[in-house]
Amino acid sequence: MSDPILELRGLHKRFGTAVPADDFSMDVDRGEFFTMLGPSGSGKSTILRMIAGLEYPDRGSIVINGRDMTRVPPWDRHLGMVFQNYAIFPHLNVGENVAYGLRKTGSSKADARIRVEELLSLVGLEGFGKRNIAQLSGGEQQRVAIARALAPNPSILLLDEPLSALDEKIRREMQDELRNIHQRTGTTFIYVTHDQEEALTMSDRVAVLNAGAYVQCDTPKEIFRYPRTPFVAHFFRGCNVLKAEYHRRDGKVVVSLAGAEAVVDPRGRDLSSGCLAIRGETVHFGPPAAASNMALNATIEAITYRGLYSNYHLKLADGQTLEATLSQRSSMAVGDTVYISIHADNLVVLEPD
Amino acid sequence: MSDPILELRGLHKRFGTAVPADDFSMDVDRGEFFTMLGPSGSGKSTILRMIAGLEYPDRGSIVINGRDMTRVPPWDRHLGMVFQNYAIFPHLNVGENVAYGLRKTGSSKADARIRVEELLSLVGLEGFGKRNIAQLSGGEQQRVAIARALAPNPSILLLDEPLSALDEKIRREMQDELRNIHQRTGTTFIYVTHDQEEALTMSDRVAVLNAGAYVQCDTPKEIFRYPRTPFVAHFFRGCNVLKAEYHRRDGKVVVSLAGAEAVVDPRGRDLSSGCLAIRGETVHFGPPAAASNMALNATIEAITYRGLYSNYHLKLADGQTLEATLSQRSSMAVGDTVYISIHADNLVVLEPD
Amino acid sequence: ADGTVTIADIGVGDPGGDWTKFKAATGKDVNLVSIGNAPSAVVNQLLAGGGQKTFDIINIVGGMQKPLAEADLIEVIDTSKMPNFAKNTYIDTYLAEGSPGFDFIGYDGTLYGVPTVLQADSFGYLPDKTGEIDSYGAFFDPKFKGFVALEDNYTTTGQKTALYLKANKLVDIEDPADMTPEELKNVIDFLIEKKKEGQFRLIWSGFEQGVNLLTSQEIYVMDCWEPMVFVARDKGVNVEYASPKEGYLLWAMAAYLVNNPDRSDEETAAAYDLLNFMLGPWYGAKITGMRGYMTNPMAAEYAAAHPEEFSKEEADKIAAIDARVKDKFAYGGTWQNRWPTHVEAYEEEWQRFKAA
Amino acid sequence: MTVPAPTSAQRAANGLVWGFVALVLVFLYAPMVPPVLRSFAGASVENGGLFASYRAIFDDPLLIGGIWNTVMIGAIVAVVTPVLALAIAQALREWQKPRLILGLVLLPLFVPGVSMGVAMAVFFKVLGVEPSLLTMSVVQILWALPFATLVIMTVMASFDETYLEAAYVLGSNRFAAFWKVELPCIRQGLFGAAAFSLILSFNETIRTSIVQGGRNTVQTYLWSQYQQVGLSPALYALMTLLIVATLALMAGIVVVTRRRQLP
Amino acid sequence: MKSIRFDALLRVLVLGLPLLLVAILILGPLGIMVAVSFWKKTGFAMVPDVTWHAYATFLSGVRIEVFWRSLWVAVSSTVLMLLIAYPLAYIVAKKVRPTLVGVTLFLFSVPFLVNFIIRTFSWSDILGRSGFVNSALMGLGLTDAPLDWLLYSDFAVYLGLVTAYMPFMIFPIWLSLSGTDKRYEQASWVLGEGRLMTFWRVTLPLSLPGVFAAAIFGFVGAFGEFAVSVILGGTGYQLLGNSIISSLNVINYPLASAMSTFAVLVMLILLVAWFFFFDLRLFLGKIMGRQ
Ligand SMILES: Nc1ncnc2c1ncn2[C@@H]1O[C@H](COP(=O)(O)OP(=O)(O)OP(=O)(O)O)[C@@H](O)[C@H]1O
Ligand SMILES: Nc1ncnc2c1ncn2[C@@H]1O[C@H](COP(=O)(O)OP(=O)(O)OP(=O)(O)O)[C@@H](O)[C@H]1O
Ligand SMILES: NCCCCNCCCN
Ligand SMILES: [Mg+2]
Ligand SMILES: [Mg+2]
Repeated sequence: MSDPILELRGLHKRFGTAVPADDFSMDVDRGEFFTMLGPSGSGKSTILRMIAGLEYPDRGSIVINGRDMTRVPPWDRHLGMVFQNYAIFPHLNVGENVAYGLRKTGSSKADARIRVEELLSLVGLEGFGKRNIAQLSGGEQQRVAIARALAPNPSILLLDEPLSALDEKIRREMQDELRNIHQRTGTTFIYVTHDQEEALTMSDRVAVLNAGAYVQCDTPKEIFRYPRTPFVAHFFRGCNVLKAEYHRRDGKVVVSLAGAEAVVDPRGRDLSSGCLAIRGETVHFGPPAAASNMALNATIEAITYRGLYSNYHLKLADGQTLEATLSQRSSMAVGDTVYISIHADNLVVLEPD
Repeated sequence: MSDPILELRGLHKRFGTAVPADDFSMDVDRGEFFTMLGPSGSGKSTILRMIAGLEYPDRGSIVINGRDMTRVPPWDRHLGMVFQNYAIFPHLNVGENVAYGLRKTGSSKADARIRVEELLSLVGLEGFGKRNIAQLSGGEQQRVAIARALAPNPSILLLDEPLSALDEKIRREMQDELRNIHQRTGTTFIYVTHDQEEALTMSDRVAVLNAGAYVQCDTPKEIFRYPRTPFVAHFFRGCNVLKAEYHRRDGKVVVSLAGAEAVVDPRGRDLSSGCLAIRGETVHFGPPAAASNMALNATIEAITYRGLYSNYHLKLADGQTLEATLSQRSSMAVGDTVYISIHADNLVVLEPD
Repeated sequence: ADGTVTIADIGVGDPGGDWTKFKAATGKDVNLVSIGNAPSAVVNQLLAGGGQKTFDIINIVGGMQKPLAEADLIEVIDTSKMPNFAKNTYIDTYLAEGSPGFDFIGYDGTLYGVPTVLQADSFGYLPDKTGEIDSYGAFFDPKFKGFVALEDNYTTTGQKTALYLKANKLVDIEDPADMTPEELKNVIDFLIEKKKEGQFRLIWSGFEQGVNLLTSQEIYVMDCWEPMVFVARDKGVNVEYASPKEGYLLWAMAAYLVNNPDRSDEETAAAYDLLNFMLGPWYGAKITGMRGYMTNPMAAEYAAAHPEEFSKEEADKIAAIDARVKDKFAYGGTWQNRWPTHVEAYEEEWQRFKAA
Repeated sequence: MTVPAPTSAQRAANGLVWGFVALVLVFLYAPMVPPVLRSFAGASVENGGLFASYRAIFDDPLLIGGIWNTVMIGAIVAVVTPVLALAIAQALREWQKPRLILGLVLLPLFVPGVSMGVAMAVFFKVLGVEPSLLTMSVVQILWALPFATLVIMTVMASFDETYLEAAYVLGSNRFAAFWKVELPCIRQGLFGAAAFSLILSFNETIRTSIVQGGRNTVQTYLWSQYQQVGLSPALYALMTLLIVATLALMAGIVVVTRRRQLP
Repeated sequence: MKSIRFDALLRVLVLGLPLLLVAILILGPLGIMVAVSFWKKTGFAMVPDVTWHAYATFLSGVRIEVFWRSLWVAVSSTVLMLLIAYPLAYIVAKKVRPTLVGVTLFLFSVPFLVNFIIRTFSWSDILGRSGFVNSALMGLGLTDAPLDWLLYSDFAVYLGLVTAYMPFMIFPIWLSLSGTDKRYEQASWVLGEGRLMTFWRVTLPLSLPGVFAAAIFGFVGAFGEFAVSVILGGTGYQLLGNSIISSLNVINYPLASAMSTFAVLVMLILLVAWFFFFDLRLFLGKIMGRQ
């Protein structure tokens, strides 16, 4: 299945010294929920804005639905966009906001009214049509913004950190809502967030950006479990990046860390970085279940209580620290020496940044 | 140890129809890191502002350091405050901002300069003194705001969602920084957040607010593990609230859920709500380790991948859903019937809201 | 253009907007535009402001021919196109070529202006406060210190002061109407000295202000125009217009034909018709009655003979004004010089006086 | 911040504050009183009754012409200036050259009035433009433009461009987005600019008089009358009418807004 | 489908043409003025030339004194007007109920509908020796004789200037006061500074952009004024405007132009100082786009 609805080819954009897109290429499939993740200033918004036509690339092309749209103004692209601060028109009421984009589609007044009702109920705001914008809570405003963007039936919906202003509870509700809407409408979503959990939970694919280029683009599970570089690894909470040594032995790749060794699957990666990633929750306390696991002794330096889980700061023999995550309670205490093991599959070879 | 630096007694405040403080009483101990948590509009900011003197209560009193300060204007309270959007003076540079509150303390120019340097290094901004505010990143601004608030050596520092505008990475760094500063300065912190993890990680005590009153006020561990009402329970991610029945048998309280039973510690709570809380990570897959555990059969309805852990949506015999959290990988799949058990200590009796 | 004659006027020449008689006679309309009388206002309008193309006639206080004619802004007047010109005996009497009065309508032996108003100025005073006064010396009399107002105009105030200084031999002045820079400097030094002593309450400018000064009795002695005294008397104030022994300051208003190369012969003819009308008896009577200046010899007679147009009261007033101005001219004085040889020195010195 | 029950010191301070406002208003409105009195005084009243001066307004064709021209110019200035100012503010935002554009627009403020009038007049002459309502309007527009621009800019300073981007993405082109989104949001600024322009037009004399050509405005007429023959009571009556009408309009607005607030 | 080029072209036209028009209308006359200031005056004719003669006349005569006096009057009256306008704007911003703000601001501009000359001239009825104020003072027995300094004096000129231009200054100050975030003041309170010091250290500095716009409004008004000085100034109060008009009375256009050019230059220096010392961003806000 390769039916790209959007193809970005070699996009380049510079603002003074900032280069928010640097030879950026990417395909998004029809109906996909595609997420861009990256630190502040990495170019996420700029790329989204180029797709929308709010900025034009200095070089490169943007193909939407097979048509080159690189230099087409935004009003002729037929996309939807949800802005970070919603940008709901303050002089219009809820219904008028949602209906705003319908004029262009040539729908009659009556049709438009029906469509507005339909969308308001889709986002759970039945009967809000006449409300003033000032009377809405943050979560409600966000839903209006989504309804407004969806009204003209865009083939692609762009969302720029739509949930970042919301508090955690509404945020979780809205995440569910967005996924629902995605499924129900079949619209392609291109989503920008800096919240890794949001990215992992909601997306079909995630691209991690750094300085105007993506470092890795994969399914959430893949990118989470097998980050490609230290940059990606650091980006996900709970991932340890450790200095390690790689050798080839009998055609296999062996990693050695703090005196322990294990055969790892290099996944075709360049070994020159000397870095190894281990996710905290893959650290098993106790003897290895299989010989192929890596087994180590460590001392508990600190335990941080984090609600859902606790973090165990483990000091390895070579002085490096490994943070292990444990959601179950245990009787281990600071100062204890523990025996830990990690399944070879969870030893992730990292390429250089 | 009861050495309250701040006593709030029966605070009442109304704005039109909103009642952001409703007979609110609370003590904060000297040197404590005290956090208020609650949904939007629950009155957190209003209470903080009353402590600062930016609002006056309609009724009730505020005692700081043993002195009644209820009607004292803010400039005579000698508190520090970090505003949500920092409110750094845009017409002053970093050093001038930090020095702002020192005029009143009567420090000489030279002393002030030394104090500013000291504070800037405390917040990790050595050499930033001459910088313009516009040249600072969000995280840096936030640290300036903290340094400014700390400069006059306030006995209490009020922080109103100081981190909410930051992205996750800087946010975690800033959390560590704040805790450090708290420990190093010994200042009492009163902290407002809507981020539960932040509240749990950083605080000595957490109060959960609803509609101008607190529902529960306890240590993070306590409030997290033993929420008092469904409201508090819902407030923490991963906590299941289930309908259950309570009986008294042989002077003990027995809870029955989906046909299974267990003796629970009611912790002196009112049993009339018929609600039971179970945290997702306390659900153990497999046979009970002890007879006192509650043991149940359940079907896996869905598995949500959440990065650090996965959520297992378990359907119980009585049709209720229980979400269990598992950070380790497992081979269980949707549709499987599983045998689960929960330690009696993790069955939490809830009072009515 | 288009059947309308446009006249720029300082307000004196407006017969209350009533041009029906002219319209009836010629079929043309009149468009009157109010402008200021200061040379700056006049010259700006004509030179910079496009007035040359807009205005057919400009009716201001005369004596401006030199700058206007040299800059080609006005045309030579052809008296044959105005039957009323010859009937105006005042012209020969007071403004004949070769006499100083001619400087108000002509320049270098050529006629550029049609006289529309004649007057002889002195000053006003409040006899109740000052007693009878018959000399410009009142301006400088310490008795009236702080209760004297002068006009903000170097060619009137300057000249009246010069008259006084010359008559009293305080300063050597050859011709008070056309002083040399040195003479001027002495006059201004004298004024400045008086100013510093607090002799003057203010330097006024504007008819409305002048009247107000008299009616409010803010000042007792005021270098002013006679019509202000009329208005003040109407408001019940006892004001006299002095008959100074040094003589009057004589002047006239002139209507100039604006030099517009684009104007058609027909339009020029219409402009002459209007000039002729303004030399006529009805217009003269109307202006004398409304504004308080002498106009032409037929005015008083016409008013008396047309009771349906001028009430007995009005006719009497017109006759009285006419008679009084003639008396003043008979007593004589000097002619004001609106454009003295060293006009720039006048201006500069006056600045010095005002800024002192 | 809620104000606690006022102490006597605070009450005194409040009294001082409102007393100050009242005092300033007294100074601003004091000069309105003599014209009102003069409009009812004078000889004509004995002849024609209390409102004789008011009727006289209509008997003075020059004044009527002046009023008409003043209204026409006022209308042109009040409409064109805000529109121009808006275009300039938009250009400033579009091209991000604030110092250059702001400096340019503010320039006419710095030229003394007479000189600006003369310079404009000469400029028109060079271009071959004859004096008319147009030249008078242009001169006044340039005078009002800096004020209007500053007012509009202050309102635009709080209009977020994201609203425009949202409109673009929803299919509105630049013009439609401006018309349907930005304009309604910055309306207040345009009204403010129009009011400023109208007031400046109503007060402009010296620049206008130089390019007036064959027309009077109330101001040029009045200034000439003031200097040479005195002001007629009709002029005072006209001013009185203006004040009364405006204050009545304002009272009306207050009542309407009050009523709108009630439900 | 419209191409992007067409859109850009249209934008240049729609925004550029008005700007171009305005630029021509401003710079054209100004250029003429500057050019004329270098011309030579011979009799009534002016000859294009490049001579400093007019400047020399201006700078060596009494006129430069008038210029400095004008500047002094403008500066001092602007300060005076700010001292009145600022508290008024502050009161409107902080003390007047939001629904009444519009009306209150309007109340300050109603007097402007009355002709400026009449308004100015009115003061002589109020302040003259037999005017309302003196009658009242003497009627109340507060003074024996009329106070002469009320009219035809510095006092009267400043009063005339203040009532003529001060109201224009309220609006921009109000705009910037009502636009500043209340939290800055609150932050200062919590840092121990009371109302007065908070005003001095926070409110005032943050409202400076509006103060500067206001100062420009008031300053240019007072600096270019000619009628107030003539009507209320008494014994020949000369401001720059009067002096320029006077030079035109003898058809000395080069001198008038030189004075004006000099004035524009001085003002431009002040403007550049404004741009230099104040962050325009504070004034232009979102017009300047993202930071
Ligand atoms: N219009 C602009 N003018 C100048 N610089 C810009 C502009 N837009 C973006 N930039 C710069 O380009 C870089 C990338 O910006 P962008 O907004 O795309 O980042 P982002 O990944 O969306 O960051 P964030 O998570 O903070 O929203 C930044 O350095 C930014 O300052
Ligand atoms: N000055 C005010 N005027 C009117 N209502 C107010 C005012 N301040 C607060 N409120 C109302 O009081 C309630 C509590 O507000 P408060 O700001 O204290 O909530 P909060 O808990 O801080 O919420 P959030 O998490 O959204 O910041 C809200 O309903 C709010 O609308
Ligand atoms: N009353 C209007 C006419 C002008 C006044 N003349 C002044 C004296 C002579 N120049
Ligand atoms: Mg972004
Ligand atoms: Mg809050």
